[in-house]
Amino acid sequence: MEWLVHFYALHSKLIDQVGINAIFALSLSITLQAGHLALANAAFGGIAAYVASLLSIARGWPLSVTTLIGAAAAALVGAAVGWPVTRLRGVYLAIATIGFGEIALIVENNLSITGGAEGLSQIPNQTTTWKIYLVLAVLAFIFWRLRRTRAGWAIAAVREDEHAAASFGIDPTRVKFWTFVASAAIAGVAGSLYAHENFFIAPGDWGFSRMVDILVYCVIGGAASPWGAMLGAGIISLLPEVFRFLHDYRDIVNGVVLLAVVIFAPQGLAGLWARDRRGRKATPPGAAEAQGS
Amino acid sequence: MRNITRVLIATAALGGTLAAATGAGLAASHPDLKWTAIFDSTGPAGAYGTSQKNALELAAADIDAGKIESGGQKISIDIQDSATSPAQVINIMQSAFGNGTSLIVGPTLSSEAFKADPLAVKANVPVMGVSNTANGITEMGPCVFRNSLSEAQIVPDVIEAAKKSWHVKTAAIIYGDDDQFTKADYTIFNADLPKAGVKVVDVETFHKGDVDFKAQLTKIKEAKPDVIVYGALYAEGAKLLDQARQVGLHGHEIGGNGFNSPQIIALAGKAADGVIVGAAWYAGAETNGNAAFVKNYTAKYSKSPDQFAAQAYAGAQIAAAAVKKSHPADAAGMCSALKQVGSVQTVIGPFKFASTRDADAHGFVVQIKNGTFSKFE
Amino acid sequence: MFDQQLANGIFLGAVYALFAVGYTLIFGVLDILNLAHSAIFMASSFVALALVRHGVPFWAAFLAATMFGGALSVVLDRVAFAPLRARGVGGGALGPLISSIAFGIIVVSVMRGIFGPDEIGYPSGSVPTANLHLGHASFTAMDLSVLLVSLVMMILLSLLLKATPLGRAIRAVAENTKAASLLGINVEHTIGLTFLIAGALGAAAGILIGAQFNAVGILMGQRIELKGLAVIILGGMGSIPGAVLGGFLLGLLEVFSVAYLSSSYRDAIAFAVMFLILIVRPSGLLGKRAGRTA
Amino acid sequence: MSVLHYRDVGVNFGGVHALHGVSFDVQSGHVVGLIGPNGAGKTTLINVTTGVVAPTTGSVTLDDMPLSGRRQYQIARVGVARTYQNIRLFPRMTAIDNVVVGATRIRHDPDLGAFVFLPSVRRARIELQEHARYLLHRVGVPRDEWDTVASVMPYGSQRRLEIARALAMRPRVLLLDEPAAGMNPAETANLQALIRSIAKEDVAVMLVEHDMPLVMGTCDQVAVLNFGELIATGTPAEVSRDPAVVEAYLGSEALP
Repeated sequence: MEWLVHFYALHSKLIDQVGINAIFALSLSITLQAGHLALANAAFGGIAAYVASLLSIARGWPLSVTTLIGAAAAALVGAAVGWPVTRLRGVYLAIATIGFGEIALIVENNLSITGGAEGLSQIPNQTTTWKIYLVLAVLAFIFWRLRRTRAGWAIAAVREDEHAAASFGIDPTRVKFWTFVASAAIAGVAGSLYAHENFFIAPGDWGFSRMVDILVYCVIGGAASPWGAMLGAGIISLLPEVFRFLHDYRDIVNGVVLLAVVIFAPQGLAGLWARDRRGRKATPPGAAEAQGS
Repeated sequence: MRNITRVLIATAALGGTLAAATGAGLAASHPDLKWTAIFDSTGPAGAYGTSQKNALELAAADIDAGKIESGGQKISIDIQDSATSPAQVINIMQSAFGNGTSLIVGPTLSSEAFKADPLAVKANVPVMGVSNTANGITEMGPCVFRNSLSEAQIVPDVIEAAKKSWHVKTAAIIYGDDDQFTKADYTIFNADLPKAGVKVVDVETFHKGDVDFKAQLTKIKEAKPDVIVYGALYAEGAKLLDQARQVGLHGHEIGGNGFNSPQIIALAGKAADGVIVGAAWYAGAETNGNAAFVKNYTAKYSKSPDQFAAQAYAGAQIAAAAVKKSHPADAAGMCSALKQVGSVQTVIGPFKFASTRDADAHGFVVQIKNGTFSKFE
Repeated sequence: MFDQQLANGIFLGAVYALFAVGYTLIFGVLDILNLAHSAIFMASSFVALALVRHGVPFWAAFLAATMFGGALSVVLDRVAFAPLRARGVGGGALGPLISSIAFGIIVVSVMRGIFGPDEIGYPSGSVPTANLHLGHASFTAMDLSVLLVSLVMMILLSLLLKATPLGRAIRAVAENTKAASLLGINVEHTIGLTFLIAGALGAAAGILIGAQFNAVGILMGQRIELKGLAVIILGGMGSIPGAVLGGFLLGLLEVFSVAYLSSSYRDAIAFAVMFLILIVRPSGLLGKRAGRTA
Repeated sequence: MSVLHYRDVGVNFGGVHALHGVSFDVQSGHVVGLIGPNGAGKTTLINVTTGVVAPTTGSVTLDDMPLSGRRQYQIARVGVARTYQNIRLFPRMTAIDNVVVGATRIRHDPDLGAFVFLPSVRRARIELQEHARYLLHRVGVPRDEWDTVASVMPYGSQRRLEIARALAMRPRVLLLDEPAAGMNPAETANLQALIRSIAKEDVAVMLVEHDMPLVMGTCDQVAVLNFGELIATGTPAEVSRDPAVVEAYLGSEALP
């Protein structure tokens, strides 16, 4: 047991990062499961982070309250943006959400309340490891049971074939809208946890490069399965630490690992278990990956 | 049943990879003192982090060779790349606490410092910031030091010099509104210029990485300011100077802290002539040991050092002087040693800490003249 | 003042157009958002600079580095896209987007290893930067050459697509790869050539922009990439004249938003326009394919 | 007892009259065949009925409820199911899951129940799986293919799976778009029996087909489309003797 305490003392922050990144990955996984590529999770994380941080600095409310309000704010903006955006298709939807992300970044840079590029400091450090992994466990449970519900089947059907799903009474636009809003809320939770973990946030934390990281977690782990998303977040968060001895040449390794997984394991690492499709029962619909329309 | 096994496999894989990560962190050697430096030698801030890494490697060699005295106590400096990612700064720092580090040098950016330094404060390990210029860095804890002058300490001298020599009445400011260095330039110049009786007639902004500024510069030309203030780092700064000439702006120009880099002269060439810059150091400064530092650095890295390199080297000089004076054995000892280090001769001039552990030193006002920085008369 | 801003807008527009032409070609033909295009843009700029530093005259270095960009782009296709195509992972999917990001990361990392993290400039005098005047507006010889090259590129490329057998093959592949192969078109060969052309275009843009602003750095591609996205949306995904029109429109829009509004929202306006175009008219100004229904 | 009414239905795509003035009814319990040369507008009529295409003129109503103008999923919810001429199964789902999705809208088990492991949810799920297996058996999909992913199933099974999926909705109207395409005579015979049995369950069935023996042997009524216009309706016997039909199909010289 003593080894575990020592291990935790040395790497508690790394463990927290893996947890928060996994929640971000889950927020992207839900939209991927519905078959659409929305790339605004980092921006929604930022919106919630600022709302939650400003509240906890000004009012000192507990983490659970500020995080919920932050996530609600992100969901609200998600609904406003989602309404026009979820009518788009494929790469157009992805680019519209990238555009929204850039606009959110510029607004955060220019608002005085957020401290602009100089950032927001003295955020109460309320996030702890067990809170992160409690949220992660709850989300994993919800995702796991979601597949049993009608909503779960509807989401899977819309990913497989929107038009066919419509001819069975499923409204594809409504499914895509609500998964977009849900993903904004989940990203909001992750954003607020990140803010209260790191004492300080700046607009740069929520830019396009952060969104690419989240996308990579999902693709490496398995594009549409929640297990894949969590696994991908874990591995990619650890990669820079594991290859620290390579110093400046680490991102060559990142690039090569990413390329290798995308080409040799298109369903991602989690998909390797469902590799043999002929004759064997495929994993439940949620786990089928979203690649190839 | 199938899904429960999937959950177990996912967490086991996570655990396994975590174990591998610790393997890299535990290899520890047992010199007298162990410092850990955290710089961004890759990623967007790679240009600055690389200068700091180079300078600190040079300082470590000079300490071993005795050129920088540390009272005979051996110091090993482990320099890690945090790839312009706050998460990596935090992870490096936390592993460092585990293997007996008694001083953290860095991190490169203030935004990283705000996120990581509180960990060092909690672990009672002193931090020496060598490039953090934002306000509030040293207030984070009793053992957080920095030897980098903040803009607020340099800008008043620059404005004074400009008023005295150029008798300027009006000014225009153009700055990057999405970077902490350049935003700080604006906040301070915009406050200090009116105090010195200089009216700010136009303010323009741009974003990190922009290549075209002619639209903003044309608008500034219309406002006909006596002097233009650039809140920019060397990359955008060089293009700003170049395009100012193209648009027909030939008035006086002041550069923020980011202009203090030989790169800007290399990129902008003649267009950089005449610009005055407030700087904590410049290559021509006749400070103690500076000439040797510039020569050795240029010889080893085939490019001349910039302010980031000078301040990193000076940081090592100050910490080594503290070791020589008080022979600390651990982190707590290192912190009190730094508090009582008194005045130290460094490449950025005579240096001592203020009561707030900021730098109590004066900057220089320099001008770019035919390809080099020289004292501004 | 107005005609100086107009000149600024036109020359900025030429920069955007030049970058966007290669970007939209790949999207138009293969329905792939190629996020490695900016890495090729940057790498070719470095190659040209290295050649000029070794005494090669600028325009010779320009041609050599453009070939390098084309070759690198074919390597990109072989390594990152062909394996996915072989497994039927078509366009519009996640795979190609990520593999292009991965390839981009590798190229950036290799370039930083060779040329270092700093921005470096052309040796003085090696690039034509004479200051020219037309009425009250002033601009440099490089500004003018970027404008001319982007217009020539557009015309040449449009002609190639419309009037040559290769152009017809590319457009057939763009419409439907299966149908194209049924018509006896060697699809893989055509795709390879498309990447060669797109890579050369990206390279040309990288070299000229690097020279025009005298700044070649490993991050120069990433920053113009998102703006390039706005341009190809505005002009219409996959449409070459659209990319050029979109480039000039965005350039003018940005410059006049700075001149008459405030410069801090310059980029916000560019992305807001992109957002609106996507919602109102996904096919952009000249694009044929609307937000294709499944 | 419900009836699908087509009243003067017309569709033109920019000047091209895909359908013009089509009126006929499909009664529950009956099978109406819709035949006509390629491009006559058969699939367009199905698309109009299911809301994929909005009619330019006229209306489609189910009993007294208008269908035209409503969205695809709304029409499906009132009990209009269809199969596709070019198969559109859920490729990466198994056969059983495809059928379970078909039944998604008509299930009444509480969604939230799944989160608290309510026994009723578990029972509903098992019941649904059983129903799916029953339907797969009924349409004749071999048992060993029930667990395979739809995209790798043999062509004939895929065709039958589409029908099973449509039946899972317990539809009031079933539109079959060339279900017998690519089937051998034995399979076609089974299909005929299946369609008859479906109609007997008070379902209004419309069968779009080229296989004349299947149409003539299965349908109570037949409607013939040519260039978007209805040129004949009636029993299979009447229609096969109608000169206009023979001419449209076999060209004028073939007249007896």
